[in-house]
Amino acid sequence: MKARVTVTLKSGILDPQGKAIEGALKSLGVDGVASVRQGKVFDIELSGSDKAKAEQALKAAADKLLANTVIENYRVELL
Amino acid sequence: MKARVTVTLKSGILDPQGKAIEGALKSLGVDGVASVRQGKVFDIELSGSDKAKAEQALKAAADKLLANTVIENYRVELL
Amino acid sequence: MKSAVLVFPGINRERDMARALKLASGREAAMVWHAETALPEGTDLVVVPGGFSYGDYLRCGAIAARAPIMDAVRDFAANGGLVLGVCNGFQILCESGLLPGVLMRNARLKFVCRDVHMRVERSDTPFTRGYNAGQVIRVPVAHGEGNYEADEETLKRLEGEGRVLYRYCSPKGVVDEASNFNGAAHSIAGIINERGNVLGMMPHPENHVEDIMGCTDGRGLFAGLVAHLEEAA
Amino acid sequence: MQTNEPKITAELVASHGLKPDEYERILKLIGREPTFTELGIFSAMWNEHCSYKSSRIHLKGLPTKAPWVIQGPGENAGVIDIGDGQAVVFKMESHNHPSYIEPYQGATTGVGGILRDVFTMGARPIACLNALSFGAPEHPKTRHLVSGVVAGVGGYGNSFGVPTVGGQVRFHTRYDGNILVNAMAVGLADADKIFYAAASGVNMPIVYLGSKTGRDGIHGASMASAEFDDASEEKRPTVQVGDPFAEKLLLEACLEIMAADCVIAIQDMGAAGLTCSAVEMGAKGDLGVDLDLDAVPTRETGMSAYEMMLSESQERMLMVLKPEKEKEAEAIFRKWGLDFAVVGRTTPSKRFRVKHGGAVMADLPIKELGDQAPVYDRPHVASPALAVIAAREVKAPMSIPAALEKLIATPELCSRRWVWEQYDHVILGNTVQRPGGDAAVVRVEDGPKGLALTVDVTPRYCDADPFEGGKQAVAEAWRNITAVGGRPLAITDNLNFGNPERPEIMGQFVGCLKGISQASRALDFPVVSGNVSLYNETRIPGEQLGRGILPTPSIGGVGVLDDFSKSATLAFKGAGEAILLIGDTQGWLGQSVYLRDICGREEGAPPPVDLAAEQRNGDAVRGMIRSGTATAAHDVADGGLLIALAEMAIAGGIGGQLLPAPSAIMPHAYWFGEDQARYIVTVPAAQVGPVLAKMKEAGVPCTRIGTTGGDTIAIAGEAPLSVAALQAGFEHWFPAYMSGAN
Ligand SMILES: Nc1ncnc2c1ncn2[C@@H]1O[C@H](COP(=O)(O)OP(=O)(O)O)[C@@H](O)[C@H]1O
Ligand SMILES: [Mg+2]
Repeated sequence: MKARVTVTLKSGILDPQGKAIEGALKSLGVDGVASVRQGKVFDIELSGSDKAKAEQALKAAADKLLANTVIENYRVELL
Repeated sequence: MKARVTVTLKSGILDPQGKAIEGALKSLGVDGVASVRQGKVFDIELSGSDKAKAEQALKAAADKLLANTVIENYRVELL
Repeated sequence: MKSAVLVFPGINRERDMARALKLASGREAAMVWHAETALPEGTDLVVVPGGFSYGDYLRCGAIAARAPIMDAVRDFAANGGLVLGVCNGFQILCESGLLPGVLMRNARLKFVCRDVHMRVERSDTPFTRGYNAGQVIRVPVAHGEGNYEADEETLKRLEGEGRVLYRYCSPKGVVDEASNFNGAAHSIAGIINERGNVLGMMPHPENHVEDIMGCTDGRGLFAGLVAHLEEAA
Repeated sequence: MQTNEPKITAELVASHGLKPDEYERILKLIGREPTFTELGIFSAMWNEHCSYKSSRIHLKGLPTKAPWVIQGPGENAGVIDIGDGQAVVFKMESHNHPSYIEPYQGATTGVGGILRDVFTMGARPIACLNALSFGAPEHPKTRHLVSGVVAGVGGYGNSFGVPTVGGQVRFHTRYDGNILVNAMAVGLADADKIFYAAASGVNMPIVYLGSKTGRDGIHGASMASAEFDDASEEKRPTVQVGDPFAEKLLLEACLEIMAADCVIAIQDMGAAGLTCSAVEMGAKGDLGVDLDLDAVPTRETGMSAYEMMLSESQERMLMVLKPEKEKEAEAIFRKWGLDFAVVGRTTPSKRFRVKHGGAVMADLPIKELGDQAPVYDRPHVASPALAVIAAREVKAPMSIPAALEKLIATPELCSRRWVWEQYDHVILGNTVQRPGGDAAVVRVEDGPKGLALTVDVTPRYCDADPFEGGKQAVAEAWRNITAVGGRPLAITDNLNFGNPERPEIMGQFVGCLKGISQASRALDFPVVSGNVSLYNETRIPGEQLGRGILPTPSIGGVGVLDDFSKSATLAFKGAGEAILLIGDTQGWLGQSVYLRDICGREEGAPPPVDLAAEQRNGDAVRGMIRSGTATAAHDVADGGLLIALAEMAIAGGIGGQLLPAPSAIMPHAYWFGEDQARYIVTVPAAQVGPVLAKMKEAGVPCTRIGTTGGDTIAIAGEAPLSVAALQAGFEHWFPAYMSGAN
């Protein structure tokens, strides 16, 4: 089973990397970029085939490790 | 307009981060994780409303900066 | 002073730290492997040293913060034990919930290794009693992600409760944008927890303790800890 | 033998970089057509990178011996004795082509590879250096390459936990399509606990350690020896990714099992991974090797024997273990979370046999794989001698101070702070002299000994006169060590040249090597390790011949100080001290930075190097540092006398009053000429008399040229220049360039 966990910064948290990319895009002449925020994706291969169980495992993974829930949100998708 | 660019490692390219996370998840007792590969997402806010133009701008952004096309693939989505 | 230096895979300043601790206290520090579940008997200072635990993969300090030994460290801190985290150690303490906030990429996105100046904001803590309040000290930094951030409320509390112990400043002690090289909120270089027994800081006092390093301003921190623990004993 | 591999065709042979006569040689050697896997093995063993087929006969002429040399070239790294049972292990290696294709990963894997070379021998790495050559700043790719390479060098060393303490950075249009990334690592070991690659004993377990094998860099070693053309950017999937975290674990695990006395032989998997390492272990030990690829830890499915044999996945090692220690060694590796697998045995057969899925995929004579590699004495023609340029043929500047102000802020001479601030140069707590001086100085364990480390070469000299340029590179390394008070001991060389199949390039190679040999012999500064990187050329569309890089033999030098606390720095220390110039000045402007960057002329013969004068002058300077007479010392290099003085003033934040140029020399030639074998020292005013007398007696040219003090550089009769303004110019160019502001 394949899954994707997407982790993004909560709004209101400063994102220096996103800011810097924003600036870089502007100076590269890429037009129309108003703001950029950077996050992470984890493409996860799971053994087993029980969807509910998988979802649970992924939530646990995200809560325990993949996301810092103080500053980040996450989303779990089974593909 | 909102868009998301997702950047992932080409298959076959070593992902030390993914490997380390995999190990950590296992030792945290998260079950059933066979492999992890890490990528990036960029949530981009665009001014203007011309979709075709936006898509072009995002492709340019990904090619020039967001992705290292030597080792990474990217995908552009308008949301 | 019986100190324990934690060793996670990828940590690389543990020897520097052990040397500084020995210089200050005359005692060898115990090196404690991450997979252990208990601290050595009689430990009175836990040090989480710098480096790249787990390669700094995922988020700096994230994986180390969840290692078995960290439960013991949390208990130790809950009982009032002194904990010092430097650089990656600071990141680990934040990730483990012992300190608030996060350390983000440096504002200019580059790793920076250079000497910086810090102002010691108070001298009435075990971590700063070796200095005078307002004293400016010079210490090296070496990190790519030391840009301290927390939400407004946390920052307000940190300031209100006097928990910012070290702040980046000019050589003359002025806290300004130019000396805030990594973009940290309020130029924060080091903070303590609410109870005052856990310090996290980005700069490396352990790399400025001998003449050969060109400066010995880092000594005060260790000397203060030794004095505090001797008094307590 | 197994069959479902591709058929061997002339095309396939050619695509492996083997020439028809080389293939003939293979057929003769094994008496049959090779399998596909065998063809891959031959291509790896016989390419330029592994076989040194174009350079071997010339490298033989290098002096490699001295009483303090424990191990010269031929092992993973050179080893020298620094007394008290301690040894220094060091080497330099290039990662040029991969860094052009993917600068960050290319640089990281370059640093990773050289660190592995050093700890494979049982040494704990204590310092890294790097020499980087980029194209012209105006070239559209340069900024991106600088940014990626510097981040990569730092990214690996910082995480691994070794200070990067020195190096070189240069820009020149001849590197536009082919940058150079040379990385040097220095380690410390007990002199009686050095580990080597030669296997010994029959039926000993061969163990695979470290990270898993993937399809990384397959054909990387061949790529490293192929000229670049426009299509090279398509060779992307061969990029290797470095994992400094894995390497740090590998270091700790290796040192631990070495200390536990488990190891008979050890070899890292570098270029052409498993192939080169296994063959070398067997061949050096006069033994055969049987490998069973089914046991190799892989991270991808369906890897073929061919792929496993040629993979260049990083952070891997091969070891021959003492059989009774196998369990103990395995436990150590597991503790560090690394893979550990017995993948083969030594045999008495002297064959290299590779099995996969039960089938024999390769069965080759192991010694011949290395020994019978082709060796070429390629035709070479000497570079034409260039005319000596007289000072009066060179235009004088509007004013000397104006020229200084301009030169100090050029890409060639400006501060490299932007680079070395991205490298952790203080970790381990032993850095006595950080980057920015002549040589870095690091303390050896708890002291009092220190090491002086430097990397040097002046490629424009080598291009103009390979022989003098080769000499100069060695002499400058020797001088930089001397200028901090070190006793120069030995060097590692990293020879970067163009296409050796072109006689004029081969001529550069031969000329430089002769110069290196002569200087290293004269200065008793032997070569103990090195690396050759050829085919550094860019094909120009529509042109028949590629364009070679400037010949760039980087010289990494190591010296020792008996007491690190007595090292000299270049900074002026106080006001009122006498500034002395050691060495003869004629005002040599050919190939000078002045001639190029002020007059726009890259011309003429480079300054000749008088090795006897080098020795005499250097010994005198070292003596003054040791006795504590010299309060500051600096060698005079790129840019000449006034640049060196400005560097000393900037470092100390103290100016100087300088006497005018002697009447016999035109001022611009005096101030900016690049005559060799020169140093500037400062001494307390009271010492001037005795020092001058002593130098006269020793036959060392020594003149007082000024006095320190004030906040300007003031040449008599010229407008004074503020040190602060010079410093601002010195520090400006690099960050401004990288931020895209110029
Ligand atoms: N790539 C680099 N990495 C680290 N340090 C560097 C690098 N390039 C230059 N430096 C440092 O900057 C200083 C000046 O370099 P250079 O002009 O080449 O010195 P020199 O003329 O004495 O050989 C030296 O201390 C050198 O080690
Ligand atoms: Mg020099």
